Amino acid sequence: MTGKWKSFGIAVAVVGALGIAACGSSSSSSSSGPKGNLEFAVFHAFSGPNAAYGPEAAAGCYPAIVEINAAGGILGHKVHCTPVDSKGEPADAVPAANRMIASSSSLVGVIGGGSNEATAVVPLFQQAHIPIFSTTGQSSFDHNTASYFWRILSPDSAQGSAMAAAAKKLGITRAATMFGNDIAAQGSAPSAIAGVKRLGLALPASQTLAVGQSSYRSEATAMSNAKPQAIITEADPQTSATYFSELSQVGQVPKLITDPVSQEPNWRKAMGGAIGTTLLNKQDYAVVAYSPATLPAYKVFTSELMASAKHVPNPSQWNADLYSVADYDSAIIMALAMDAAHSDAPGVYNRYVTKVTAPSSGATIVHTYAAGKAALAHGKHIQYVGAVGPVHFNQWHNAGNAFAIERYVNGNWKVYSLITAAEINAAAGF
Amino acid sequence: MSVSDAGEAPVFDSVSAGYGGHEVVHDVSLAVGQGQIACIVGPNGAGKSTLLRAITGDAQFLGGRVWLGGEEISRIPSNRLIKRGLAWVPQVDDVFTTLTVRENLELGGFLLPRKGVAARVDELLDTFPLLAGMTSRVAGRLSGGERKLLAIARALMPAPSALLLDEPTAGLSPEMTGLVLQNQIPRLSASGVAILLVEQRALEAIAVSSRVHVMVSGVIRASREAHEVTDWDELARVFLGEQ
Amino acid sequence: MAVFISAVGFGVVTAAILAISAVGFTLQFSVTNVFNLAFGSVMTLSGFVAYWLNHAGLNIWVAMAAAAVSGGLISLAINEAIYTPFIRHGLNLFGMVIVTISVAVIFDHGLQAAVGPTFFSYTAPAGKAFRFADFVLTRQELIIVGIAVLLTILVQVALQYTRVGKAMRGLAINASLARACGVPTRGVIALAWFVSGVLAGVGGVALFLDISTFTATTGSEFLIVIIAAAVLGGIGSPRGAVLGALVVGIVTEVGAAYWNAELKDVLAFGVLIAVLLVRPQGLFSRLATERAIAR
Amino acid sequence: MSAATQYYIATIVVYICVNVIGAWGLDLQFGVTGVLNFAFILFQAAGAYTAAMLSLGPASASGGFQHYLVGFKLPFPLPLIGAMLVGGALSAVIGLITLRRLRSDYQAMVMLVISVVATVVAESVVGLANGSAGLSLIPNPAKSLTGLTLQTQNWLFVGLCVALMLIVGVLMYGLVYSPYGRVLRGVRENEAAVEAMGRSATRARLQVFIIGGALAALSGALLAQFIGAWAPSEWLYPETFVFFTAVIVGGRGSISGVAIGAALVAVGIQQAVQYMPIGSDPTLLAALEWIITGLLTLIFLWLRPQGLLPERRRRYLRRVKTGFAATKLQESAGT
Repeated sequence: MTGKWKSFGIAVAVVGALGIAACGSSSSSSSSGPKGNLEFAVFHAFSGPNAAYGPEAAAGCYPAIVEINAAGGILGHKVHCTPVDSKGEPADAVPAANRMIASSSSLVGVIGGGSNEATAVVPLFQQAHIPIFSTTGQSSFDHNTASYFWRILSPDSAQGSAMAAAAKKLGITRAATMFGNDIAAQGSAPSAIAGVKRLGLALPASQTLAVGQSSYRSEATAMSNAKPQAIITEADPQTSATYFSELSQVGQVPKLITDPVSQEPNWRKAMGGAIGTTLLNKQDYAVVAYSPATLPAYKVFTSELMASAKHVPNPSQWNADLYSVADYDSAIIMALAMDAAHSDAPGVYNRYVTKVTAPSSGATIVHTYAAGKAALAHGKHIQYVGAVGPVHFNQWHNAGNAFAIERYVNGNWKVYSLITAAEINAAAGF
Repeated sequence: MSVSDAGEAPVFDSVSAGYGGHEVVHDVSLAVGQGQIACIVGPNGAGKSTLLRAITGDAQFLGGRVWLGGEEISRIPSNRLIKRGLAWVPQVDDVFTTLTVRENLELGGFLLPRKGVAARVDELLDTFPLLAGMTSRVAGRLSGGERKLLAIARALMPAPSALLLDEPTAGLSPEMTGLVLQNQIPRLSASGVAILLVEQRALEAIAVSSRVHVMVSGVIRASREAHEVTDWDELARVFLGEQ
Repeated sequence: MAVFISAVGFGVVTAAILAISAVGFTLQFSVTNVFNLAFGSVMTLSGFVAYWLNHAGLNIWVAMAAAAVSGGLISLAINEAIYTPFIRHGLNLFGMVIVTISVAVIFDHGLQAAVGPTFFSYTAPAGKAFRFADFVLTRQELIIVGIAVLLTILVQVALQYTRVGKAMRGLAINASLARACGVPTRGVIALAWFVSGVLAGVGGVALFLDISTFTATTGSEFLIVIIAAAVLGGIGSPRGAVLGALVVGIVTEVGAAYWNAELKDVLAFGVLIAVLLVRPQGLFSRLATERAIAR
Repeated sequence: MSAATQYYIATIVVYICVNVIGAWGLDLQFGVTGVLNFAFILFQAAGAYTAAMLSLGPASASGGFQHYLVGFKLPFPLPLIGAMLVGGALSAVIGLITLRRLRSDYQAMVMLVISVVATVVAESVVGLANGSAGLSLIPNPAKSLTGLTLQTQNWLFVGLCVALMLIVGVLMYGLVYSPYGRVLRGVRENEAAVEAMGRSATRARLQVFIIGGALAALSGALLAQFIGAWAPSEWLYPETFVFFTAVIVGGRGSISGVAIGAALVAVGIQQAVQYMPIGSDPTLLAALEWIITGLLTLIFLWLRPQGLLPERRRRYLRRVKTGFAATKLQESAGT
């Protein structure tokens, strides 16, 4: 063999090997699990800067399938969760989504699509007629027209308004803002700042931080000098930890009005390490979707979460994570919609999502899959009131939540105060 | 000449050298007497510098043996040569350009006992008074001649018994060439150092040497006592490869 | 004025933290000619060594010392096991840059696979705060700044006045001549890798303490700022690295105090690019110029 | 074949085309001429943003949820051409800063820093290209053709990408094997000889920097139009490393080799890893993907530095292999 042909041979061999690897296992992956199983994909970032989003969503999906499978599955089928890595960026998410759609014939629904990749992948799922329950906060979906897109949690803009309303509710007259310039925080920053002004509160400082810097001492000093009674804040764990640890060194950490990110274990771990858990728990007022711990569905979620330890390492860390809770509800809602439609075909059951969640007179209120399945079997209409509370989808498939201020007391999140729709509207200028 | 005849001085015995496995210098044998200057002259590309570089590890040593003071030094790591008494001054990159003159000398004395370094530096500054006035100047800023003097002084720091000089006058002004070739080098050999000199300026080199080797195309074509070289026509013929 | 003074003061603190690593990076480059992009991984790995010891109950400063040693050993091991063989194999300068980035990628993602995509913090109280007008320093910061000053002076003095320091500088500019002087180059190079790793270890722990939380990739994320400081000061010059770190630190803090917190990085990098336009060899340029790194 | 499978295959083909075009741009710089452009991904991003803004309408028209500099709503193929022009122009500016006076590995460092600066600017100056959220709803030229099924539109775009890749490939052959290509290889092998022939090595470097930048921009433009979104998270500096691995694995300076390398490394590894039977932890899979990329680079540099399909001119390759050592001091220290 001459050198040239030898090289060519090597090239062919490598291409071939990759090809065989791909073909050989694509057949095995589509036949993974017993025949007739259904799959929920957890499509989120499992790597890269937002690698914590994936495990967070998985911690919602696995408890749901425990609940569903314990009740005999959907229409006789067992359900699986399949984690798929979007890497938190569109360019990697698109082929990942397409591969997932193409390679899995039992895929019936998607949980995921965060702010980083939702705009790129939602059209793909729309085209493939697969429902996607997204936790993106981006306002580009506020008037979404994709019929397979569903959003349980309020968009970032509403979150920002709710945080401003919370400041007023807490009797604060001087509220500063500190937001990271990352994608998640930038969604809620404008409405929070506008809300503070609109509600007539003083805004002594309004900071946008470049995330991931080695020091924010000057910014922290400026904040300390502005002497706010509270800081309305959202930033990634790293930035928050660095900033507040430096703020605690130059002055006092005032009340913190935070968003659901502050219920994520990573954020608490980083912030607890930075300013100490005692101070954090004392000052943190988390503005989150209203889901009283007394909700029956929430109790089911936490117990099923503990039963998911096989797939969810250290499950208890997620039990207060609003995104995990919302993703749990997403899976249960899809399952109930399939039962209501008597079909696991995504193109069919998608239309039933609102039918199992919308309030209507005569509807049986259910909090678990088992109860919903039983009620449907008896020919009743149901309304699922989930672990995040009631889910009312509007014409754009957005479900606005009621907001509450929660505090971390004795190892649990406790509702401290409810924020009414009127209060939020005042902050949002509606 | 046999090994024992040479005493302390270096002896090359059928040395071959080159680069990347390609032989440039073939079967060279020569010796330098103690306190004497031997020069290798020859046309460009004859392999003169390659011969020296093979010893110092900058070219490949492909065969033969080199002796110094009765010990073989052919293949020992170049940083141990100085321990055996062999110092050298390369043609280019001959000083540490980012270090001061004093630091260059101090580094030259890396192997000397710590306490003796300063005294030895002073000794050499006495020998090279031109350098004495510029000890804190950075070597990269020196003129060509000053630099070459520093390079030689640096090489002399550990008081070597033999010194290899690779075209020490390349690029120097005529005055500096005179200073180095006619003044400093003979003084060194007078102090007992065996010097192997590779030079382009054949006539000037022969004038200060005791023995002359003419190298052409990687082989020694002729070896003469310097005072025997009277027939310049013969030398020219050898140079041109017409023996 | 008070704002300005405090911003400069904070800049010095930031600079001190960056300088430890920047000196380590630049020192190793000057002696070995290898642009080691795995330097950030060494910072992280030794940062984790300190983390495990710290959480096993060890005092943070003792853990930092352990991180220093482990950083030195990791750095040495990477060179002996990977870099030197590649160089002997005949790989050229920029081939080596690619080798170092490969090593960084393998280390960072290997570590992330092992520890997970989560955040880690040392347990170390910041200690008493010392206050001068707006300028506040905690005991911990004071110690870090002290360590930084001590280490950079130590490196500088060692390079300037000790025999092995001079040998290192000589080796950096002319290795073959250093051998002619009898310098055991292999040993000195190993020492340079070790010292650089020690500084990476200390610099990593100092940085992670300062930013108060870190992940498996934090070292590499901050490496660019460290390189920027080294390049600004003139690569290969430890003094330059300190100066570069000071410029980066002070510009970012003053920029944050007076201009726009979001763009403070842009400001610092803008200074770097402006300097490179006028003076590509950086501020302290001797080695860069002599080695024809920049003309 | 199901629609989903078709779409998946279409995606893979588009990604291969995009990466091959990009890798050729880098190969021209790194493989052929020896310029170490560690800011490469920045030029791909510049092309993507330019194409997006040239094809999007004004920011206020798209619902007002994203902010960007301009929106011209230009028809195909103007956004692609504009992207290449901007990519080339940006390359010229950065090339003038870095290429003239810095040694190759030092250029790499400086460009690495520039790449990070650009990300920080894009994230911080929201008005430029919508900050860290990036641009979305970027029009796809094939989808503006009405009366076609989605499937047809998709294959139309695939056809566009393949056609552009073939055109670029033909141009690459013309360029690399022309007398000018010899000058470029000369710059890589022996700068002094090139200068002695009266050609400016710096000018040649700058030229390939610009051409390569334009190709990177073209690849970015196609990618952005295909996925419809572009954000800073897509062009973090480690992404450049993937292109370098593609060129090294394929064969520096070899046009067909680099095409194979790009397909294997930039698309193949990612897809193949997903099918590996090592459990279903996606975090581990992603880590594995990077580790494989890193190991592949090391293995090829060690065992087969000339790549899978070596450059045709073996004379040069021998020199590459035995060429000047990085640090003679380390090399000979142990001898």
